[in-house]
This record gives sequence, structure tokens and C-alpha cells, in this order.
Amino acid sequence: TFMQGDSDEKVVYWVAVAPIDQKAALAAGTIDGAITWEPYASDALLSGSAAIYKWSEDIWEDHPCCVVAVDQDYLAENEQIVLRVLKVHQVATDWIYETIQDTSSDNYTKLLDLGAEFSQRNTSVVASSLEHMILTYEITSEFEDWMELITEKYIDLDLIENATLATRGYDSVEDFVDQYVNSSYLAMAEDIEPSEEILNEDDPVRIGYLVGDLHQFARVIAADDTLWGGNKSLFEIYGVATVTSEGGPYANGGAEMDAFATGLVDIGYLGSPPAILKHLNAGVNTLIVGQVNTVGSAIFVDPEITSLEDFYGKTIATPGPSSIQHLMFLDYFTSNGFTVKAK
Amino acid sequence: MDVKGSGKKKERASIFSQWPFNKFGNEEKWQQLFKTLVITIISLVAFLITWWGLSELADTDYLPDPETVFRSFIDTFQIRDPLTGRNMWDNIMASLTRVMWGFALAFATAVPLGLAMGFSKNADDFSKPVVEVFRPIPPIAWAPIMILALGVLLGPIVLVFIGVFFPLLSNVIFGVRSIDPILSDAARTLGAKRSHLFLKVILPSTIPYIMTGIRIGLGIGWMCIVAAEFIAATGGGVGQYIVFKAEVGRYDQVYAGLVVIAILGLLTTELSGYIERRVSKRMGML
Amino acid sequence: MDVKGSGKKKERASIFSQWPFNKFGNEEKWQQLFKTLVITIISLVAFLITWWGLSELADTDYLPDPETVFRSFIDTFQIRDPLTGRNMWDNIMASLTRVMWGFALAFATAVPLGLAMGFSKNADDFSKPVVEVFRPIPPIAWAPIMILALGVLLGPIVLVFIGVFFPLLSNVIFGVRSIDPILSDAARTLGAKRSHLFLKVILPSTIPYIMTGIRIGLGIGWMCIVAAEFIAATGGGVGQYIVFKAEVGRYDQVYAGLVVIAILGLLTTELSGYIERRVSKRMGML
Amino acid sequence: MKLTLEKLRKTFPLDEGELVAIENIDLEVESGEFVCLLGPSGCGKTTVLRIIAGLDTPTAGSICLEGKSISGSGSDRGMVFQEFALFPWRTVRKNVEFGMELKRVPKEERHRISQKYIDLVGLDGFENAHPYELSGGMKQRVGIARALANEPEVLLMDEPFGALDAQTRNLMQKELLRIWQETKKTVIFVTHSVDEACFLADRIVIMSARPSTVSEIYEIRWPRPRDRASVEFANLRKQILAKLERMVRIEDDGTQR
Amino acid sequence: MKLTLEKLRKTFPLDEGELVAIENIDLEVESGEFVCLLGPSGCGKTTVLRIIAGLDTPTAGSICLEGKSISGSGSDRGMVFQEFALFPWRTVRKNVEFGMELKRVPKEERHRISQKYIDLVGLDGFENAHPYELSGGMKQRVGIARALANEPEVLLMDEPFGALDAQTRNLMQKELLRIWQETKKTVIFVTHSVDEACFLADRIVIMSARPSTVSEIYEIRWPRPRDRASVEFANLRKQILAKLERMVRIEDDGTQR
Ligand SMILES: Nc1ncnc2c1ncn2[C@@H]1O[C@H](COP(=O)(O)OP(=O)(O)OP(=O)(O)O)[C@@H](O)[C@H]1O
Ligand SMILES: Nc1ncnc2c1ncn2[C@@H]1O[C@H](COP(=O)(O)OP(=O)(O)OP(=O)(O)O)[C@@H](O)[C@H]1O
Ligand SMILES: [Mg+2]
Ligand SMILES: [Mg+2]
Repeated sequence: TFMQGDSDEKVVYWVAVAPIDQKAALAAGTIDGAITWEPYASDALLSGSAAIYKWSEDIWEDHPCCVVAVDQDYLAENEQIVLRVLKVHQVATDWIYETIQDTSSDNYTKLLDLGAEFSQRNTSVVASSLEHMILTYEITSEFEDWMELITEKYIDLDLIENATLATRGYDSVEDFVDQYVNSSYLAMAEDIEPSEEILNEDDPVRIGYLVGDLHQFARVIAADDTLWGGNKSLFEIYGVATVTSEGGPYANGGAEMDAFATGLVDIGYLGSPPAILKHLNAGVNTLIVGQVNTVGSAIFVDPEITSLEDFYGKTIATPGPSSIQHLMFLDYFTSNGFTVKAK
Repeated sequence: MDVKGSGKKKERASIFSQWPFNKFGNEEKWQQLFKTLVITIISLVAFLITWWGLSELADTDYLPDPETVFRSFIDTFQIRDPLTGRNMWDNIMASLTRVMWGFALAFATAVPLGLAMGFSKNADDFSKPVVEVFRPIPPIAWAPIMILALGVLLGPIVLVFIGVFFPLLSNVIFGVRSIDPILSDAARTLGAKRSHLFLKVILPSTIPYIMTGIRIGLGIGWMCIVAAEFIAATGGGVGQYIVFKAEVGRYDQVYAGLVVIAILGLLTTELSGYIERRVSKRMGML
Repeated sequence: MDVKGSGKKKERASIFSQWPFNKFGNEEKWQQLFKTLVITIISLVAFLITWWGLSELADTDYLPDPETVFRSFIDTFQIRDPLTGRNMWDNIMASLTRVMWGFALAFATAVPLGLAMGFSKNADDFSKPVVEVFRPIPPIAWAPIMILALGVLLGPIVLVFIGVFFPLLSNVIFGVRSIDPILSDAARTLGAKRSHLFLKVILPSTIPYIMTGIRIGLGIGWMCIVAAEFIAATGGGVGQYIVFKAEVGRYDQVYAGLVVIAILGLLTTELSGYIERRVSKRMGML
Repeated sequence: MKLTLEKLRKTFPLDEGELVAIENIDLEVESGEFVCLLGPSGCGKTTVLRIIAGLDTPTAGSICLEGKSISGSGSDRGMVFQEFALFPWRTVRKNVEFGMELKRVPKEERHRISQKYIDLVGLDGFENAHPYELSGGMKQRVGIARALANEPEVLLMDEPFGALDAQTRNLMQKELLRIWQETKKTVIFVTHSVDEACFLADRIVIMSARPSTVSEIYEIRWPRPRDRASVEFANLRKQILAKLERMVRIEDDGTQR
Repeated sequence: MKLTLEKLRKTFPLDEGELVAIENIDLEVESGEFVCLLGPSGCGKTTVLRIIAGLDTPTAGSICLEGKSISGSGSDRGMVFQEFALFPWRTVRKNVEFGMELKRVPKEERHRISQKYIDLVGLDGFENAHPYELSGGMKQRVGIARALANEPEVLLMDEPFGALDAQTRNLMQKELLRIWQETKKTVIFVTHSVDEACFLADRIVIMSARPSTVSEIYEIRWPRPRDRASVEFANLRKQILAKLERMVRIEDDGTQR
């Protein structure tokens, strides 16, 4: 099935290495390549010591990646706040989209600077990242198809037990995605207008996000208070007080889901697979209410690796088994006849 | 575990062997054994029921019921994990191998250093400051830097090494220093030179202390390897198994991993404790 | 650390006080002290030079030179970290608070349980099986599940609790069992009833063992808190500081964090060791 | 107070069968009498004392104090142990006051009584010392004061001077006689030293090797203080030693390894 | 062999100043003589033995063996310790062979010699026992056999029977005399027991309390085995005891606390 390769030599190994450490691991020779998100793919590429073997869009065309998830209890009591945050997410995403159309504008320079500061990488890395990821918020039917596919793959892999769907009260994978992904809030958010008054002055919404992850650029610029005329952040303009959730920023989506579970995060930016895994396996009471980006990951490798054959016996780093990158890696190599093993 | 010097004491087992309720004849001894057995069983059953009840009551995925955990425990040994291509045996071998390497390294360095530091004041004066600089750092605190600097293979081994090294060193030094001076006096009146003293008096009488150091060190070694494998490891390992499973939310399997760790830790310390007692007895240090 | 019962021994400090080279008159004693001082300084200087040399030679970011580390160490106390908004004092307070809470919980449970298990065979028979199920699991192995189930606030505290609980419990039980039966005999001939025995004989003579358990437990507690903070922490913590810094590649600050951990560990164990010795002395158990 | 042991028997369970420590002991001790128990090692002297003190229960037989059968430990029978058995965490005064504390004797009275016995054993000035600060002889004085302060009817002493060096031992023997004469307690004193028994006792009870019975009783009517160098002293000593040595010989052959 | 101590002095450094353990000791011990050292506790008896054994160095003065000055430990002077000092991990035979192992005596000869001395002290059958399997008396026999097997000229014995009970002690004294008569060693024997000294010694050397000197020497010409119950024995005992008691009294006042 999914894991089976057709020969003993066609083995590729994986090892979990945090994206931030992958470049150094490659340089040190402990890995031969890595699958990772931006800005780490561009960073490795521009450092000159690595080549991009494949951008993720060439593996899974238009695949989804990060999403906005919200704690259901929080949503029930603070729907207005959630809508405003979603609105901000939309505005900021649109702003970035427009800004990158004109790379000579001041805003573009500012954008690069903000990205550099946030990701601790230089601006050319940020620029390259912006070219390789598609920031979006729309929940499309393609997205829902992808979510079904991902869930099915996890069930195939026994990372989600067959019985679990029923335990959570879902009839089928389709039913699960139907309920777990909800585009109606996004639609409602369209109509939100700026507000003079901060709705939740004493109770700022706690936003979770990942360390240095440029997929989640929208939140970064929305939190900046120099871009929007005056000295207010985009959140403040739309009347919400925000704070970085405790323990954040997180190293990966799994950790952020754990923070959701312990009630530290109200709204979070994270990868869709951990949102699925932890919701089904651990009952973390979240809901996916928007997309954040599609594509924008890559396999970078030692430049000597140029073809599939070159991967025989090599070791590839992934951000960890709950990431979409890991799943993509598994799928890509097994469907090309490899046996995938942990190093 | 520290144990106070006991001084000379009459051979009466404990305060309880004298308390009336513990004065048993032979048939009563069997009765008592039977009672202990019954209470033990009651205790374990109560534990399982409590576990079951809690997992039902709490209705959280963080506390699966014992049956589920037991099934996952059995499965992990039989079914290869789709993510890693390993079953639990592979993980156990991986962890054990690391512990053994780290332990071997620590043994090979701590014992000679300890003997030297215990035996020679100059060696002690010279080594102690450096040792004391490193000793208070919990071995696990080294994890991030060691795993980065030495890689996922050597890093965990070095962590185990650090964990085992210090308790072993302390025990060896303590062993050398605990030698009853009267024994070296006796050896000297029998014509022993300094090298004789070292080989024929200090070395043999330190062996039980080395064994104690080994037992304690192995306990800490297990702690270190689990922590190291949490942070990074290649080649599998029970710790790695646990984090991967926690990451994807399969908590039944996380508990199965904990059970494995418990059994492994128990086996190693029981085994080394057994050897320690045998050696102590053989060395006449009862 | 295990220490073998020493039996009665003449009051001669050690094997070395008799060895000719260690027989010093008063002026020679000062000379010896001076020599120790010189060797200690040489040793530390040699250590620093080796460190420096290695860091130059290896030319890796993973081993910054001592000066850089020292400067970072000073800075972390004065400058708030831009990522977390905390300086080292905040982190220390955070870690200390967790250790203290976990310790307090462990103390409040392990001491009564240990007294009961040591004193009453039924309590022992009942509790032992459950205790023995959990004891061999290294406290750190609980980290992923505890932090998930109990959150980033309570989770690390529970880890420290687990780490402190077992050594403390063992020492309390051992303390109760180590009471010289002759003392309870003596109390009984003076008219002591069972409750008297407990309050006036067992409790006081267990105190030094409790102190020993505290010292050992705190050592393990520090290990646990660092590991727990590696995995997850809110509100800062030295362990959290170290992982964050390792993540962003500021290895000089990682080492500064290690130095802080070393100093904290040293302070707590030295302090509890000091109290332990004072109490032991006060309790007449020299 | 008069103490009567009747058909006392004590067995200890072994892994297989049982060990008959005491076969059959009958003994009467008069009020105010000083009795020494002598016998080969392991013959059950300590066991007898422990049974009288109520620390062990006899397998058969009874102990009567002034005709009344007793069981369990009680403050009417004080005991002085060879190992001193002082509470190491208590000062000399607090050790001596232990029994009174249990009885809730008011603080001032406790203080007065403890002072009296501390003075009696010659430890004034050491009230606040801890046991570890004392020499062996001083420790045993505390043990004696502690037992006396509880005002027992009978004082049981198990090789109290066994751990002392010869000179201190001689001093302590004289002190003990003085205290005994002042307090008029009934004393049962176990010793390995024939010399000591001859120097102290009104009667010397010799126990046979295990399973033990009373083998012989010597009554000594000499006035005190006794002269160790006297011919009669030397003769009695020799006689008892010879008897004991015969027992040890027999025992040695039987039990070595 | 003749042993001469000349103007022996030994001080130990204290935190402030120094402790004069031995002021000045002059003593000659003839070849084959059995000398007992007696003296109050802490007067330096052990120190003298240790200096002779070469385990301590004298602050001043010299020790000569057959006229030749000696320093450092050596196998010509064997020592038997109060604490037995057996190597617990070695069997009886291996303990006895320790000195010969160091001298690389071939295995067969080692075996032959050790067997001889094991037989001499009456431990045949226990060759392969470990010390923890032996009683106190048997342990001390091993200690004596070990010292003898090294064939020293002088045998130094520091309260060797101090830890034994009275009966075992009497047996061991007789055994020791038998062995001494068979091997004709020079023996210096430290004891606290006046009785023991009178029973064993050719000469009894009494040391004064610290800072110590030789206070008196008693020469005993009675034949062996001696009769403890004889009048002369009792008289000598009494005389020495009185002398010692006076010393202890003085010391007691001076050093208690
Ligand atoms: N609790 C016990 N369990 C089993 N046997 C015991 C116990 N207490 C004493 N014995 C045995 O009973 C016998 C008598 O012991 P006891 O201590 O009374 O002798 P003793 O005459 O006081 O000896 P010693 O002179 O050595 O003090 C010994 O053989 C001893 O081993
Ligand atoms: N290594 C040492 N350092 C300091 N003082 C010492 C040392 N060894 C012995 N002394 C002191 O020297 C004195 C003589 O000690 P020594 O052990 O020789 O006496 P002793 O006559 O053998 O006493 P005992 O009869 O108690 O065995 C004592 O006051 C003792 O405290
Ligand atoms: Mg006894
Ligand atoms: Mg001495």
C-alpha cells in the first residue's frame, strides 16, 4: 500500500530536524537534504550550499498548507472577535498580494524588512520566499478535497485509527471535513468595518503562530503599527486587542495544537495536518475557519543530488511526523517506489 | 540513595520484628505471606480500577483506559510503525545500545579518574575544580547543544555519558576514601609498597562502590537517554517513539512507550542491583 | 549516592592521613593548603585555556570562547531578551517557582506516605505495588503526556513532583526502617505506647533521612525542570531560555544558560546539604 | 518489689523448627536485692531481661511482680542497655525526662526530678549536652539516670558496662553500688565479667548453655565495698570461671560453624 | 631479636599548637621476650606500636632492631590489630598468604607455609571461609596467623583480644602463649586488662598518662600456665590496678570536657 516500495535498495531515510536547524545539519553532513517550509527553503538555497530538488507545488500541485484554526469554545462566546481577526487576516493577505506586484514600492521594502526581522533571515531570503508561496484565505472546494485526501492518508498510515472518526461523532471522512472546515465565518468577516473602539480591551485574543514561519506573514504585518497610517496595528484598527499566546511562538503545529488543548490559544496559525491529527486523535476542540497559504515548501538537497536515483540510502530531514511536509515526503517517495524508513 | 552509616548494631532485623503483631511462628509466617499477597493483588486491582474509572470519568484522550494501552503495548512489538518502519524491539535495541555506549565511555573514564583522585591528593586537587564546574549541570541541560554539536548519533550517547559519569566518579572516589585505613596499615606491616597498596587493597575494596555507582548511574542514564531521544535521535529509540506518538496524538501508544521504559529501567536497575549485592557479598562487605 | 554502612571505625580521617607524605606539622599544613590553592588555580586556568584553545581550533559556533560566554552571561542578567521580554532573573524566578511547587507537593505527599509505609506493614503492602509500578519510569519520560494533559503551567510542576517524590519516599521509608530497634525498646521500657513511639522516636529519628531525600530529590528536580522547560514552558524558565537560544543559534547564550543552571543546581544542593549536615548533627547522627 | 519468674520458656521460630532459647527458668528476686545473671554467650540472658521488661513475650510461664502477673512493657520496670540506647537527638536532660514527658508530668516537676537523677549519677553541668558529646561512661550514666528518673520498681541492666574500658568500668561499678544503696531498687544485672558479678551481686545466678535453665546460684554475703584482691574473692572468681569455661568448651565444640 | 626504643617522642599537630602524645620513652625488649604495655586510655600505647611497626614516624628518638636503626614499615615487624584488620574479600588462606604474595613466594611454598600457620592457630578446615563467616575469636586467629606467616622478628599486638567476650578471651590467651612458645617471637602486647597482662607477660611496662613516659616496669618470673586465683596474682593485679586507677582519676579531672 502506501508505504511499500518495490526494492531493498530503494530506501530513503528521514530524521526529524527543526526547520531552523536543517541548513546547519546539511552543512555538517548529518543529512543529505530536507523538506521544509519558507523561509528555510529559500534560506538554504540562497546560502549556496544547497539546491532545491523540488518545490512543493511540483509534488502536490496547489496543495494547502497553513490554516487559521479557532478554539470552538472561544468562538461560541466571542464570535465578533473571531470575525474581526479573520477580517484582519483577509485585509493583510490582500495587502501583501498587492504589495508584491510592485517590487519597487516602499511598501515592498517595508514588507521585506518586516519579514527579515520576524524570520531572522535577510531580505533576499524573504523576497525569494514570497515568490514561492501563495498567501490566501479563501476556503475552496479544492481545499476541502485536499483535507479529505490528507485525512485518508493518515488513516492509511494508522496515524489515525479507523474507529476514531466514529468516536468523534463523524460518519465519514467527508462528514468530518464538512464539519471541521467551516467557511461561513470567512464570509461573515467580509462585512466587518474598522472600529474606533477596542472590543476586548481587557481580554486580548491570544494568537498562536510558529517560530519564523513566513507562511504566516499576514499576521506579522497585521501586528505591525507603522504600515497602516498612524500608530495602530491592523488588529487595533479593526477593534481587537491581541497578544501572542503563552508558550508561543511554537516550534511546530503539533506544539500549537497542544497549546490549544491546554487553553492557551484562542486563534492560531498552523499547518492543516496537525489541526486534523490532534483534533481527531486528541479531541482538541478546534475549527478550521480560513486558509493561510498554499504551496511554499520545498525539498532542498546537497547539490550533488539531482535525480531520484541519487536519493538511494540518503537521509532527508522533515519538521516532524505531524507536518504536511512529512506527509508529502512520504507520499512522494513511496509513490516513486521507495521504502521510507526513519534514520 | 544516601544511607547513613549505621554503626554497630545488634542483629535484630528491624523495629518491627519485635513489635508484638509481627512475632510469627512458622505457620503464621505463611499466613502473613498470604496476607501480603492478597493485599498486593487488592492494591493492583484497585490501581487498575482507579485508572479505568478515571479514564472513563475524565473522558480525555490523555488518559486512555488500561485495556487500550495494553493492546497498543502488545501491538507495538508486533506491528512495524508505518512512520519509522520499526517495531518496539528495534526501538528498545536502539535505546539500549545508546545507554550501553554512554555507559561504557563513562565507565572507562570515571573509574580510572576516580581511583586517581581518591588515591592521590595531587590528582584530586587538579581534577576537582574542573569536575566541580561540570557536576552541577544536569546532564539533560546539555541536550540542545550536544545534539546540535555532536549530532543525533553521538549527542545522546554523550548525554548518557555525562549522566553516568558523575555518580560513578563520586562513588569511586568515595570508595577509595572509605577504605578502612587499618587495612592499608595491615598491608604495610605485611610489607606492601605503594603500588601493592593500590592493586591489592584499594582496587578490590573499591569494587562494591563501583557497582553502586553503576547502579545509580544506569538509573540516571535511562533518564538521559529518554530526554535525549525526546529532543533528537536517529536509529529509533523508545524516547523517540514516545515523542513521535505524542506529536501525532496517539496517546495510547505514548503510554505503551512509558510501560516499555518502566520495564527496561526496572530490569537494568534490578540486574545491576543484583550484581551489586553479589559482588558486595563476595567482597565481604555485607 | 549510596554509602555503604561503615561499621565502627577508629577516628582516623583517611588512609592518607597516615601516609608519610601527608604527615604535616602546623606550618606544613599551611604549605599544603597553599599548594592545593595553587594547583586549583592551575587547574582552572588550564581548563579555561583548553576551552579557549578548543574553541579557536574547532572554529565552530557550537563552542564559543569563554570570554564571549562570560559576556553573554553578564548581559543576560541586565538586558531583557527581545524575543521573550525577560531577563535572566525572570527566568530564574520562573524555574525556581516551578521547582519549589513541585518540591512542596512531593514533600507533602512523600513524607506522610513514607512514614506510613515504613511504620505499618499493611500500608506498605498496599502502597508498594503501585509505587513500584511508577518508580522505574524516569520522570522525564512523562514530559510529553504531562505537559499535554496538565498544561504548560502544571505539567512541569508535576514532572518535578514525580522526580522528587520517589527519592524522598525511599529515604523516608529507609529512615523509618533504619531506626535502631533498641531505641524503640528503650522508649517502651519508659512507658511509650504506639502513638508515642511514632511521635517521639520514629519521627525525630527520620528527620535526617528526610533531609537526605530532600537533597537528592532537589538534584533530580532540577534535572526535571530543565527537561520540562525544554519541551514546553510558559512564563519563562532557564530551560526555555536555553532551547530558544539554541533554536536561534545563539550558542554563547546557550552556554550562559548552562552556567546559570550549574550555579542554581550548586546552590540548592549545597544549601540543602548544609541543612542536612546541620540537622544530622543536631539530631545526633554524625 | 519482689519479682518471681515461674517456669519461663521462650522459643524463637527458625526457618525450620524452632530455637529453644530458654528451656525453663524459675527465679525469685527479693525487693531491693542485687542479682547478677551470668552465663555463656547466647544462653538467653538478654532474652530473660527482655521478657521481664515486657519487650518480648514468653512462650510459656509467667512473671509476677509482688504476686501480680504482668505482661507488656511498663514504666514499673526500667531497663539499661549495653548499647546505651540514648535518644541521640535529645540532650541529657531531655533523655532523662523522656518517661515523664510521656506521663505528662508538669514541666517544673519534670525538671526537678531530672535534675535530681542527673546529680545522682554525677552529670551535673552536662544537662544540655547531646549524647555524641559524651564519653561511653557518661552515656551509660545518662542511661541509668533515665531509667531511675522513671522511678521503676525493678532496674534491669543488660551488660551496661560491657562497652567501657577497664578503668572506667571499675569506676562505674562503684558508682552503681552507691546509687543502688541510695535508691534501694531491685536490680537484675547481666554481665559477662565474673569479676564484675562478684564485686556487685547479692546473688549470682548462673545460667546453663542453651536450652538454658538456672544452673547454679551463688549467694555472696560479704560487705561492700569488696576487696578484689581478697582470697575469698579470688576463690569464688576461680570457681565460677571454671564452671563457665566448661560450658563454653562444650558450646564451642557444638556450635562453631 | 632485641628491640631498643631510645628517647622516643611523638607529637601530633593540633589546630593550635601540638599534642605531645609521647614525651620520652626508653625501652629495651629482649629477643623472645613477651612484654605487655599497660596504661590509661589515650596515653600513647597504640602510637608506640605504630611507630615500631613503621606506620608512624617518631618526632624524635630512634628504634633499633638488633642494634640497626629502622624506619618505615617492613615485614620484619608483624602487627596484630584490635580491629582484626582482615581483608574482607580474601579467604582465610588468602589473608594469611598476603605478605608472601607481595614477596612473590611461589605458589606451592606459599600454600605450605600458610597451611602451617592456619593449623598452628587451629583454623584448619576454615581455609576457604571469608572473614564474615568467622566469629571474633576466629578472626583474630587469622590475624595472628597472617602476621606469623610473614615470619617477622617482632610481633606487635594492639589489644588483640579487646573485642572478644570474656570466655573466648581466656581461651585465646592460652592459645597465644602456646603459639609464642612454639615460634619464639619477641612479642609486644598492648592491653587494657591488668588481668590479661599478669597472665601473659614476662614484663609489664606501665605508661603514664599523656605526655607519657615509662612509669614503672613489673617483672614477672612465675612459670606458665599461671593461676589467676593465686594470692600473688591477686596482689600484683591489685597493685597495678591501684596505680592505674590513680592515673585515670587524675586524667578524668583534667580532660573530661
Ligand atoms: N529475635 C530473635 N529471633 C531469633 N532468635 C533469637 C532472637 N533473639 C535472640 N535469639 C536467640 O536466642 C538465644 C539467646 O539470645 P540472647 O541474646 O538472650 O543471649 P545472651 O545470653 O544475652 O547472649 P550474649 O551473652 O551474647 O548477650 C541466642 O541463640 C539468640 O540467637
Ligand atoms: N593521627 C593522630 N592525630 C592526632 N592525634 C592523635 C593521632 N593518633 C593519636 N593521637 C592522639 O595521641 C594520643 C595517644 O593515642 P593512642 O591511640 O596511641 O593512645 P592509646 O594509649 O592507644 O589509647 P587507647 O588505650 O584508647 O587505645 C591520644 O590523645 C590521641 O588522641
Ligand atoms: Mg545479651
Ligand atoms: Mg590504642
